[in-house]
Amino acid sequence: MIEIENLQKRYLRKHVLRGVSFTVEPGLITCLAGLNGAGKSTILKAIMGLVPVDGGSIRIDGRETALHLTGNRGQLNRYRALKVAFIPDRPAMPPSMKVGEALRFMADFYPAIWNEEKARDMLAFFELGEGERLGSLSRGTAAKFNLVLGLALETPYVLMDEPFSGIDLFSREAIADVFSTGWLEGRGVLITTHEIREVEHLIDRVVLLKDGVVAKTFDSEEMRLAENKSIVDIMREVYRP
Amino acid sequence: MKRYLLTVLLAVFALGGIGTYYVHGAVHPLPAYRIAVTEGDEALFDRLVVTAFQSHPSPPRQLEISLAGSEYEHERSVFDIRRSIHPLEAELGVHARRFLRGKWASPVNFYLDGQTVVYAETQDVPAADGRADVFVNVEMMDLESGKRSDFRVLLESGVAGLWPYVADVQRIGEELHLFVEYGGEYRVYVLAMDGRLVRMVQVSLPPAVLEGERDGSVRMSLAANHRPQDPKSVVGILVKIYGTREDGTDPADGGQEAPAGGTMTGESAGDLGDPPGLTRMDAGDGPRLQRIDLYVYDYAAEDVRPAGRYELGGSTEQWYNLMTGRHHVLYRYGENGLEMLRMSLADGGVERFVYTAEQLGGHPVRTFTREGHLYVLTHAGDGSLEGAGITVLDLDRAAVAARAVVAPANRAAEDPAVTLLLEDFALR
Amino acid sequence: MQPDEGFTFEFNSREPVYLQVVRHFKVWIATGRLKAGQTIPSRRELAVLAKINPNTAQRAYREMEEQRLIVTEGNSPSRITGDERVLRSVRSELLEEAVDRFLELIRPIDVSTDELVALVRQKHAARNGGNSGHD
Amino acid sequence: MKALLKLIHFEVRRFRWFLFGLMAMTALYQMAVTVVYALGERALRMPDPGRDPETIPGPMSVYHLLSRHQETYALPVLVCVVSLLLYAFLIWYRDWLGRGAFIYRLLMLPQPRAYLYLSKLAAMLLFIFSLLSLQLALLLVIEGIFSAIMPAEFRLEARFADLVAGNELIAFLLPVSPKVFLQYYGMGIVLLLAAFTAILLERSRRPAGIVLALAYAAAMLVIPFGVILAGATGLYESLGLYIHEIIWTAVGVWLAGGALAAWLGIRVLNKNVSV
Repeated sequence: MIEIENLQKRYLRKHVLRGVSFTVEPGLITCLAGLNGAGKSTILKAIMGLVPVDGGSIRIDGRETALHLTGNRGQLNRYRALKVAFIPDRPAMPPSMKVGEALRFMADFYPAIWNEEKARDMLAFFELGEGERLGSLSRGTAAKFNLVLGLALETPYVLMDEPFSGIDLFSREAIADVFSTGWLEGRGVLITTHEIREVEHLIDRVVLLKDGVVAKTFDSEEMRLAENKSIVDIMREVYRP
Repeated sequence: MKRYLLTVLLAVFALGGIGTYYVHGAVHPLPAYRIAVTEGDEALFDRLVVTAFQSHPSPPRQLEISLAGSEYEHERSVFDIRRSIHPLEAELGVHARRFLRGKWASPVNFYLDGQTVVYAETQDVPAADGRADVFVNVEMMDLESGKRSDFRVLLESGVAGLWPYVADVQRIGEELHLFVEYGGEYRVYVLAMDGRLVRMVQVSLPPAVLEGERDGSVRMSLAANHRPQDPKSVVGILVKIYGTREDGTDPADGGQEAPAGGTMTGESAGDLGDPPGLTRMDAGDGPRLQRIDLYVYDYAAEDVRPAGRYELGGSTEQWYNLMTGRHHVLYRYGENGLEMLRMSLADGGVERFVYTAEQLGGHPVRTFTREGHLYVLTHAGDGSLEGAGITVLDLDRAAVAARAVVAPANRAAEDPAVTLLLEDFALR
Repeated sequence: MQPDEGFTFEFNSREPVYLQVVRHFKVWIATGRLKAGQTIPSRRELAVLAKINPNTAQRAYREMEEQRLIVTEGNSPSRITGDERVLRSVRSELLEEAVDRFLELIRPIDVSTDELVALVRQKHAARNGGNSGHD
Repeated sequence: MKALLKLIHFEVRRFRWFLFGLMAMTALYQMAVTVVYALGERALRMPDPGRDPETIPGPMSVYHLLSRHQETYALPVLVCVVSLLLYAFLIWYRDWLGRGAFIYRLLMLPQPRAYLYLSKLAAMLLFIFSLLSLQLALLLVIEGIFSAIMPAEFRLEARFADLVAGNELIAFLLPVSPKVFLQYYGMGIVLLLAAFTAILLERSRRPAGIVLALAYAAAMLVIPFGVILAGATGLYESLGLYIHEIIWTAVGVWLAGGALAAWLGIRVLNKNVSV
């Protein structure tokens, strides 16, 4: 379980996160929703230790990993990397690299958790060629390849930052299909998106971010069952009272 | 490993290349030299350093040569830091480091007898309209106990132009006598040990001298001292007389009689007559030095008296001088040798000595005097080691005290094509 | 059981997805598309087929097992129940649901039962091409 | 440890083509000009009835050739130096800037982040020293070319030390004494560490970080060079320090500066750096 507690983040005078608390359960797909600039991806980056936060705690399976509390000393960076895979909203590999080189890089630096076979399957699934230069991939393809690099890491948790933003319809469908495959089987997934409809039927839990705090957390099926409301209905209630 | 071939090769190439460079350098060093004592007391050369330029075919490389060997300027790094404090460190013993800290002035500002060391230095404190008040800071230490005391006395107020500065320090009983050069004149300030200014003695030279100095036909200077820090009874004052006045009167003739034996007499080592390099230029350029009168200020008598006279007959060369214990010495040197005039402080008698290049073992390049010894740096002039060396003359005994040669210290230095030009030398 | 055989899922976003899955199965059973005892996809296959989260598929199957629509012996694949009573009840349940909704829709219109029945008979006959079904 | 080697190797591979480019450029350029100059010098010495033998210059060594054409031989070296100086910054910024965000990946790798710092440092040193090594090899090549072109009767032999001394820039970069080499490159490494740390400071507090970084960089230039330059101003004399104390102070300040830079850089990389 990833436990986010009272997370605080300031950019200069802008107070983006004012005490965000929620958890990411193993085996469930949790969607972190919110308007643009609500600090969704800041939270993901904070979990990965890519941005320092000004307060709060981030525990991954019980171990504190927030930079300002731990200083990231010793093997903590390794611990985090083996627990959580992050799929950012932009290519995280040098554009000069070829697809194949990128895979070798991952295999080289993540010997413990890189699943080559899985990576090959996904390349096939997305119809990606090994020879292509990352710099020359279309946005959609780049997003798919990002997914490959992230999901082929056998980590108990996966974070996805805006996997659908700004890419073509068919890529979006292809990516959405990933959620119903076994590649996410049993893993705790945290996904941010402002295109909730893409994943409406796919997500188990929803965390609504508003004004730097968590406005509402609910189980999507329970919500439909109990109040016969769609996630979008709830979001309307929360963001346009 | 094979996967990292590129990196490994690059590392091997980088370290290998640079490593080989320095190993090769160690195996084929630049020419090295040392000072080899051939005669006399090695101690005279302990702190001696000769600076020279080695070349061929490379650019001239400056190096320092000592008894220990030679060191190239461009090879000196922070890892060769030499601990250096002050020429007087040895004489001050255990407390030297503490006492000498921040005292950069020359030994003339020090007084050292068995028990105490005294240091006196003037300091000017700016006052109104560009003038200044000149104080003297005096610091004393007992050499055994290391007990220190100091005080500050105002010497002159409202000084403009030339500041007074301390030329000699003496301790006489419970008084400090500071011999001070102030503008054109000399004064002795007598201080009590508690820092009171007891009195000031004006060192009064004959009026003709002062008058001559005003019209430039006479120049005064203090005689260099072989051990300025030592207790001494007198301070020497050189009065240099240039040419004669139109009216024929002799400038600076304080009516003093030339003391007995004041004229050129006496023996000289080696063959007489001026070696070519020493012949006086007849070209009228430069002031012609007729003679030098030596006066001495006597601390005990607190008065000045003439000590003797050098007749130089219109010399235009550079003359160097030194007060040893019993003599005052005047000398000059040139290409082919060195001429020395020695005056007895007892009777003013002057002896003349000539050392030819042969006697010195080479052509003189530079000289300096230290502790009654005259060091002469000689070389062959053609960059070879032939005749490159140091001859030390004992001024009191007027004899060669020691000799040393600059000798090759490795095979590279023996290569005849390699040239070594001696430039200067000094005691470190 | 593949989409090309007409097994396609469509969901609205207000009802729980797992219940919508269950209804799809009921419809296929009632219409005989799914035969008694026929094996059905594993829950992972279902997730891919329906493009839903495996957790939801899991939940749908649990629901169907509770309603005894499907049976799973040991670790052999789940299959449609052979129990006739259950199957019939599915049919009637769907019919009743449909009729209830129909009545709900026409309640505002003031119409007598006979008129209604007549109309239903006529329309139903027209659809089934003449041969009026005599129940 | 293996991971560190992997990272170093990765950094080397990323730069290899540029490095090889610099090497090729330097080599070809210096060899070419040597051929031209040597041929010219030989022509001057060839017996020529039309010319007064007085004007025929004497024999020369390759040292003279090098020292006579300072700028020509220094130019490619200068290009290498400047390129490496620029790359000292690029080696970090290229991971942040550009279309990709490779820094995400680097920071997430399952290793202590200190390895990033160390690998980039090691890579830079590797580049610097391999270029120096190449220059040494080139001097031998140059001497070979010279000897091949210049007939023995016009030729003076030269010590290798004199080849190096021939060009002032090369002589500066490759001091004859290993002690001086250690001193120069020790100082160089301290400055490189300072540059790295300044970059990381800038990256850790955007946009305010630039101020922080500039302040730090200024301090790291003013203080270490200050203690050296102050020697010339006679400041220490007025403080009453002895010369050896002054030098020890300077050495201490530089060592401290280097240690501080490394510590701070790694700490910032661990705690504050932001993508």
